Amino acid sequence: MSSSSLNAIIEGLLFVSDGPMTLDRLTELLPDYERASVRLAVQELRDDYELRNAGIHLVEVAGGWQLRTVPELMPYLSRMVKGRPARFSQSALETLAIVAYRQPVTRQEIEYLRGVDTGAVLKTLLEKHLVKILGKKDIPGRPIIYGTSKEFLEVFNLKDLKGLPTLREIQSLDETPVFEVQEELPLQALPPREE
Amino acid sequence: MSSSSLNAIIEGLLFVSDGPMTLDRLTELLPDYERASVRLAVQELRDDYELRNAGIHLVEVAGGWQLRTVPELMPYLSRMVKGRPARFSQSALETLAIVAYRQPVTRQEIEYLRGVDTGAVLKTLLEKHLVKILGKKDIPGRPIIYGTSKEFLEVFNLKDLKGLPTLREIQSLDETPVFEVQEELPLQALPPREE
Amino acid sequence: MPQAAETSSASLFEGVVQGYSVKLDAFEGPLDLLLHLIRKNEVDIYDIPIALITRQYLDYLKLMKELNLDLAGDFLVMASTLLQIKSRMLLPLPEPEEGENEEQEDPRAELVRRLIEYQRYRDAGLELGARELLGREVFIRPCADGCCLEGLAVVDDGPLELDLYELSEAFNRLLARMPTARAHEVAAQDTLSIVDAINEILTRLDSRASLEFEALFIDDSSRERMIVTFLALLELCRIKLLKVIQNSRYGTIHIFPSVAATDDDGVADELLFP
Repeated sequence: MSSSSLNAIIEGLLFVSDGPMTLDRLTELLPDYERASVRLAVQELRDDYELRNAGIHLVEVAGGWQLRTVPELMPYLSRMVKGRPARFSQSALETLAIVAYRQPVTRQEIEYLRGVDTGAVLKTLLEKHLVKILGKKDIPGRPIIYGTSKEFLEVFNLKDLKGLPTLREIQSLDETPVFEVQEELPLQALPPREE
Repeated sequence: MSSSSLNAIIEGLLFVSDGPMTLDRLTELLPDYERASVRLAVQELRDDYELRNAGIHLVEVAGGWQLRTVPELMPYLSRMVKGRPARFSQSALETLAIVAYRQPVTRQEIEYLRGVDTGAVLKTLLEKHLVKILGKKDIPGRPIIYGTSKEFLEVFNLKDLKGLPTLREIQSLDETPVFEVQEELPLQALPPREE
Repeated sequence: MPQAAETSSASLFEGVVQGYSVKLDAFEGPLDLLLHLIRKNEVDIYDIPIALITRQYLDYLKLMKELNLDLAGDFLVMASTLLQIKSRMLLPLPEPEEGENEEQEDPRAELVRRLIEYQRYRDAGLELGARELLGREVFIRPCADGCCLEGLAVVDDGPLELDLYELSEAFNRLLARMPTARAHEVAAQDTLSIVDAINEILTRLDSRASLEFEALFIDDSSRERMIVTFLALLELCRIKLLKVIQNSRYGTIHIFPSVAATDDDGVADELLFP
């Protein structure tokens, strides 16, 4: 026991954890160690896996660390892993992108940006836990506002929301935020949602 | 891909497997490799983990091979299995939903809605401080009246109960919007004017 | 350029039809279709030949109709927007009045903004879809707990992980599997703010024996709030949690809890689990 190195302990903890583990959680589980040592050990462990050209590696995802298989093994593993692989339609990806970049965002805003009804897609994303309800917007009607979840970061292999690819810049367009003009648009065609 | 070593591939396969894997099964999954090479790779992998003094090792159990944490780590891991995020059963969620949306509500009313006994679930919700007792109803039998607690609002990150999504909004995700302009549009009549 | 495109629009349209006859519903929406037409005609998105694009757009809709395909309403809304822009383009610009801002916004400007904004998110979506996805390219351990931890019982006493959507959906499903009459009686929507008011009244009563009726309204400036508080009071009387007593005509109205203060935990166990 006393001989277990910190790296080995952390490796074991990450191995049995059922989700990405934050540095905070690791430090909490290892009261005999400084946070700085834990951080260093995690980084050493990551470099170790990298150097060994192993089949698994340690990645930073959703604000924590997780052991995952390396992408190169996909052809060997997809055969074996049960369940259908994650599939995303273009409409689901579009909607996810809008929620991810513009959160907190209402359904109406998403539909304005996409130009189509998005209820069914949004429901699917909510059911897959990729999108979650953040609360309600403090405007008349108090519409629900949506944002992306931790699972979104996990599935899309993102460290955090800042890790999202940068949106392509809009050149030579004035800076008017899109939603100032929202009223003018034929959104009224949506059924009224009064209580 | 071609560069993935057999050892790495086997490491990945063992990592995603949900039980010990026999040599037969491994060979079957790797049709491009000889059984003898697979056997050798498994042994190399085992020695690798041993030499690294890693937190996990490759052990032969029940006629197959499995990645497991080393026994020395047990004290650390047992610490970890405590304090895992609590997941909610469907019945707990349903009961909580009834209390949230229908409060103030009695146990009888909840059971009328759910159609099953709810005592145990209600007790759990009280213990988790999500539900609280508001008082007793002044009717024969003086049944207890339940409502949601302050902790309930905190867990869901709500300012007040008005922040709960209205059912209508959730239901409207399923509805196809009705477009009133549909009839009016002169689809055939292309404007005659040419530039 | 726009002129050239205009003269050959018929043949271009053939191309559209032929190219997409197999996957006519392949467009995600009107914006997707418009972007396709803009690319197809190789026109500048900042200077859309609106007559040409509108015609091709309407032709496409007509085709869908002829093929009896379900035409999403969103496509029709866009059609009316296009026609509106087109007619505004045909009107001569009014002479700018003295001292008025010289710049008139192009009728197409709003549409261009939307198209470009949409394109950004569509591309971002494609980029997201091309990442190494969990469960598609990369994998984690299937049963993280238990597998190698025989003999250790998992205690889920950690933070609560709850999701608002799941909560609402749970209630929704419950209503769905109930006979309609019963569901209707349950599905009242607007009681939530009243429940807040109920909680507030009960909290304020918590520490004292009674409360004056007027005291409930003193801090409340908003009319809506007053109504909600009053409705809450009525509800509390209805379920007999409160008693409202007025000793004399026009006298002060007092509110009493109709039950003795309850000890939360103790009472729960005793009455729930006898």
